[in-house]
Amino acid sequence: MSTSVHDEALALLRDMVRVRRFEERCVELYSAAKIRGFLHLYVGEEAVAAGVMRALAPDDAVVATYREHGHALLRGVSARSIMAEMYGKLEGCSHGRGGSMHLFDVAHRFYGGNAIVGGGLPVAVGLALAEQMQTTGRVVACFFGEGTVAEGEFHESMNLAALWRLPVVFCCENNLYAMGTALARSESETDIALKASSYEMPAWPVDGMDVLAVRDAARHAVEAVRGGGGPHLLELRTYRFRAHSMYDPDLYRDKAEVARWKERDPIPALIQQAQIAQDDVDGIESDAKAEIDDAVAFAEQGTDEPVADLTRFVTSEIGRT
Amino acid sequence: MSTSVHDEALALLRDMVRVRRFEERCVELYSAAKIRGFLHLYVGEEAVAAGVMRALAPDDAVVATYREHGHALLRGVSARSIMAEMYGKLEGCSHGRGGSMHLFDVAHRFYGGNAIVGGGLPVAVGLALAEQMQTTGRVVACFFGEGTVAEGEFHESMNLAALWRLPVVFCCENNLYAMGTALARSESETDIALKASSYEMPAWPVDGMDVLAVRDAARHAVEAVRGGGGPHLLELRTYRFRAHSMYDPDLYRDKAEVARWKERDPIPALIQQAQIAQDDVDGIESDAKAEIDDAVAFAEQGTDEPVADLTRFVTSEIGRT
Amino acid sequence: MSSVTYREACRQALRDALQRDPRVFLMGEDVGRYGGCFAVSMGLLDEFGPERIRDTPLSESAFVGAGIGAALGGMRPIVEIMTVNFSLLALDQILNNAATLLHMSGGQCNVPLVIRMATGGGRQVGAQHSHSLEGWYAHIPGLRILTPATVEDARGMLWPALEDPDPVLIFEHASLYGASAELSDDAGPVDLTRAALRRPGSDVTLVAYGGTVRVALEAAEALASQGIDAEVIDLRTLRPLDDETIVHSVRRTHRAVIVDEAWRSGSISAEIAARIMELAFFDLDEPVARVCSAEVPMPYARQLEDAALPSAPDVVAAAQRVCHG
Amino acid sequence: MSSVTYREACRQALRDALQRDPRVFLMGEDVGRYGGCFAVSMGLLDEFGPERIRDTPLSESAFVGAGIGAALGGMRPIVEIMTVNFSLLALDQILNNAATLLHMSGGQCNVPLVIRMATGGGRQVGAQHSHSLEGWYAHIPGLRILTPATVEDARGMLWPALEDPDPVLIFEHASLYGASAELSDDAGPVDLTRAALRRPGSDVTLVAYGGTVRVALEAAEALASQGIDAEVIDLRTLRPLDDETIVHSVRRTHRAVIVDEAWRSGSISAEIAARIMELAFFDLDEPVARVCSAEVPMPYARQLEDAALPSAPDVVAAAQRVCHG
Ligand SMILES: Cc1ncc(C[n+]2csc(CCOP(=O)(O)OP(=O)(O)O)c2C)c(N)n1
Ligand SMILES: Cc1ncc(C[n+]2csc(CCOP(=O)(O)OP(=O)(O)O)c2C)c(N)n1
Ligand SMILES: [Mg+2]
Ligand SMILES: [Mg+2]
Repeated sequence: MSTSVHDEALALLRDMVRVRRFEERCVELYSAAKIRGFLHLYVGEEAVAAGVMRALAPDDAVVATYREHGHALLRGVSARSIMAEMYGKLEGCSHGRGGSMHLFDVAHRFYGGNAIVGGGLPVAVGLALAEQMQTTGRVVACFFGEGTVAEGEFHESMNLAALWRLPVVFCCENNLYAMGTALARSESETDIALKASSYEMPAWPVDGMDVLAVRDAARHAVEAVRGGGGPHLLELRTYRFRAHSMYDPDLYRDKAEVARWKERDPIPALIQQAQIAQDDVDGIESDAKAEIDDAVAFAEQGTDEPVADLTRFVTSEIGRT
Repeated sequence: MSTSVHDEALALLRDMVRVRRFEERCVELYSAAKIRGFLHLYVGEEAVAAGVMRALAPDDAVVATYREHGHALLRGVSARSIMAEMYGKLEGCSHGRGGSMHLFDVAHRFYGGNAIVGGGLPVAVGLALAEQMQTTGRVVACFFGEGTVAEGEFHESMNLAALWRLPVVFCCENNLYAMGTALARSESETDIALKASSYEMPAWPVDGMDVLAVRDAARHAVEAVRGGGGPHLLELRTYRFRAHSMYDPDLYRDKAEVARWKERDPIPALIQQAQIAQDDVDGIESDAKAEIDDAVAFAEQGTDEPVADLTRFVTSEIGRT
Repeated sequence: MSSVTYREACRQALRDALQRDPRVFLMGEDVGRYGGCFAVSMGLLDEFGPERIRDTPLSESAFVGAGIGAALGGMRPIVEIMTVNFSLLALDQILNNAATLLHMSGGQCNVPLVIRMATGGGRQVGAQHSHSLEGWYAHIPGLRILTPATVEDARGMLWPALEDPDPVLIFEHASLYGASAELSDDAGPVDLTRAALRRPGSDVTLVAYGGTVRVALEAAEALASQGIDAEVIDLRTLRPLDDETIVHSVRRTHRAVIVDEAWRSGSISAEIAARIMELAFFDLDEPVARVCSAEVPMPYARQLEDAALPSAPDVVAAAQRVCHG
Repeated sequence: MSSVTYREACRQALRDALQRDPRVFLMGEDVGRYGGCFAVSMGLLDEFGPERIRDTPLSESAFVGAGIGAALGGMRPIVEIMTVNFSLLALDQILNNAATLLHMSGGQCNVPLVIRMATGGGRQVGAQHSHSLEGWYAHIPGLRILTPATVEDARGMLWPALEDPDPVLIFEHASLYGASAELSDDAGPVDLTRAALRRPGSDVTLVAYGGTVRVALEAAEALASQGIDAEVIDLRTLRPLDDETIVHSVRRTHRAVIVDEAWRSGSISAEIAARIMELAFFDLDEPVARVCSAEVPMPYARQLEDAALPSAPDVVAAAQRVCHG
């Protein structure tokens, strides 16, 4: 393995570990009632965001769902501002107004944090339309789950993007479940990549537990899209190791199934595949811990927005931009 | 040609002529301000409804669109009650409340007359669900245009029907235009039958200007559906000879294109193909004229519903059925 | 009598309906295997099987429309939309089909469909998951809108809703599921037509529904200690509104405060205020007051959400204003 | 000055915006080749090309959402939803995204989007094509709701709507497109913040908007001949409402009638009535009256549709009642 390849593997490992540890800390903080509301974790799926984000340029745009801590973090939104957001503090990336499901950071072109299933897809299509009309050469990455494929907005958005050859990469995170509903109980045809043919859109399935495979597929797709090849769909096959949200008793999955998937945990898989030394792993782990400790400390010292400001952000405070 | 085959051709011709002449009379009546509101004509597309209706049993259900005079008529709803409806009379099949776009006749299991593009599809799926749960062996035929395929409800309905293997035949009337929008400007993939593969649903294209081909395809599909084969999609390739509605100046189509399609008029085509004698044609024509004259006379003598009854039919007058 | 939660009462009502009428079935997202997003239908899949407890794909428009079709086809569907926040995706089916088919067909196509959904804020789930739109839905002719505020109504409203030949929407306030109350073991259907007097009083009428009934009751207690005797009306049904009960009360108290969790402008509180004025103007000593949610998408931060929602102190203050001018 | 139709005024406004700002584009169903369902955008495709006059597939949710995204991405989209009747299919995008993104993002994601749609009844197009929902939309925080009732406003409201950093919905009453009026050749942007006094008067305030303004004006003429001097206010903007102009008038006339084409219950007429009561209760001699549409899906039959809609005689009768008790 060349140095640069090894360095990239290290970087991807760092990405995944940061997300994993961040999510685990969130669980603790939720139990301690520091974080409230809904909390959807990305544990097990880290390779997807890690691989895709590496394929994007800094000024490409990202649209994600309520399960988006990892996407925000790997997009460059600081752990501090994400954690402060989950604490509901003024220093949060959404000013404490959004919470876990609504992380936003326009400076990093991170457009949320959408919690209506399917609701982000048309927005991503529109962002891509803006890029196209302004000939920026930028690309939009849009994340959503396999359960979303049943929504009408998936269909409408795929068609519109393909019809107008818009620069979007649709990243379907197929973790096999939408809350408690298994894919086979929500789709008559469970091959998601195949559905892209209805729109004449290139698409293929990717092993979403293999971060290198995800990165390669995403690079391929992003390049094609940026080159004017029209939208692409990636079906990233993955699994969530934890329940849908903190409210979910997780009664609908076979423990053995979960255990089987955990054997394919993308973090040890990468360590093994890229032969990453334990020292390197330890360094990454301690960096991650330090980063998250710092984020928590930052959030703990965050400011509660005064109640007098309640009705801010309903309409813009500035004039036309 | 055997007698029974010839008889069937005659019957199909009669169906198509009845619709054609009915529609033509509607144009006159619209000009005379007897019919108001929107008026969408089926001229040119008669082979589709004629062929499909022949394949249905009397207790199968039908869901159609705002372009549904022909469907209602061939389903067995009387010309009288349809015409009276367009006159807004109490004797109309919808009590004068619906008008041209909202013909209903539950006795003939004709469930409208839906004027929101795509709005009828979920309802048809639900009717089919009711048939399945009550194991009636009945089938639901659902008509809609190719423009409808872009709507989210098309996608959701196809998936739900296929997932639950419901007894629906989706009849897509591909007349190449949705108002002024040509198929190629609304779908990235213009092969509509192909889209059914996203749902693992059998589908095929049919020459919608050939009433015998439509009938055969519909019989095949209806039999398969009734036999438990799950929903089917027929893409019926046809053309409307007239404008979208009476408001449409029809500026978006090439006159030559319209002329080319008129050469494929399903009525003369059938006369020729089935070698129907001029006498028979004349008889059918005069019967149709008589039927429509009678319908107009009936409508002319219809009753205006008293204004005092305005708020009827907002909630049911009877108790639970 | 036994102590029953609102959630259990909803479940009992479902079980009862499923047992009584073979045409009844439940469908929606995660109602089966998962047991319902709020655990309302937990256990029903085992009891009634997948034909009658149907998990649907994420396709709000299609499965609500399928409920309409199934109702037309002779079934008695109960469609669960997980929460009101997602119901907008099915609004075309609700307004243009469910509420309209009877009329468009000249009386032929009644739609005996029940749609249940969770509603309301207060759980820090943010701007897309905290809507209170039941009063907004009450604008639509052809619908009946129910807002059970008590365990008894959670238990008793479903059956009469299913007996209604026309579409009924039931809004269950998500923060009520855990509330419990004594319920008679043979509790059953309740009358839907009348608002309920939850607390008699003579000085001011507090009008509430769904999630705000307990806010109004709490305020009434606080007011009592200040010598103001508040009457609390639980509307129960938002469409059609029971004008008579409201006006009857206001004629006696001469003052009214409406407590509504919806955004103020265009909320049903406005309709109620307008009707009180239309029907009892000369009985009023003071203008009708409204305590509603702030006109802001729901913020995540606790202190902001608390401030956005109508609270008992807000109601107390409003009642004091109308009582003392 | 020249005589211009409402339709032409809408078109001039579009052309002007497209010329002034390269970020502006129009998209919707049949806005291009067909020239717009109501011929509003006729000719614009030739003038501005298919990049800026975009025909969309029948996908209301996707193209409205795409408008939101394009607005976030630096464009100034004008999305046409053919009629309000189809807007329900896009309501989730409008409410949960367009109106909410700014707030959820803590002020980062303003959505400078304009959505135009035709609204209203009166053309015998039946229950699914005759909705009047602009007042209903006015319930949603984060939206600005415009209802141009005059040729001048049809011409002048679009540009300031595009200048608004937040989403604006413009409702054009379909029955107005053919109406014409004199318009100055250099007519341009109008102020959006104030309601307009369309007719001064001293005995009763008639409050109207969009399609009902001419009904109110017609009623005012009839009332004048009966010795009742009616003032007519055209709200122009339904959110935010210009309380001041309304209250200022009612303080003088002591009587008000609201004329609203929406179904009565939960219409914006209720909000206006409630506000008048809240802000000017002791100035009122009589309860505020409302003349609205009957609460029925729109019937096709002419005489029934006529009866369902608010008419000048209805307004006259209501005004007489509030003036003579
Ligand atoms: C329109 C809508 N319907 C239902 C929900 C409730 N809900 C939230 S997440 C979820 C499951 C989504 O599954 P999927 O798209 O596979 O994403 P995953 O959670 O697996 O990442 C559901 C049903 C919602 N938020 N929006
Ligand atoms: C949801 C919705 N959007 C737009 C319209 C306006 N409209 C009526 S018919 C029509 C074209 C539909 O085309 P298609 O489905 O191909 O059917 P066709 O009219 O060709 O039979 C449109 C856009 C509508 N009625 N409903
Ligand atoms: Mg999933
Ligand atoms: Mg068509």
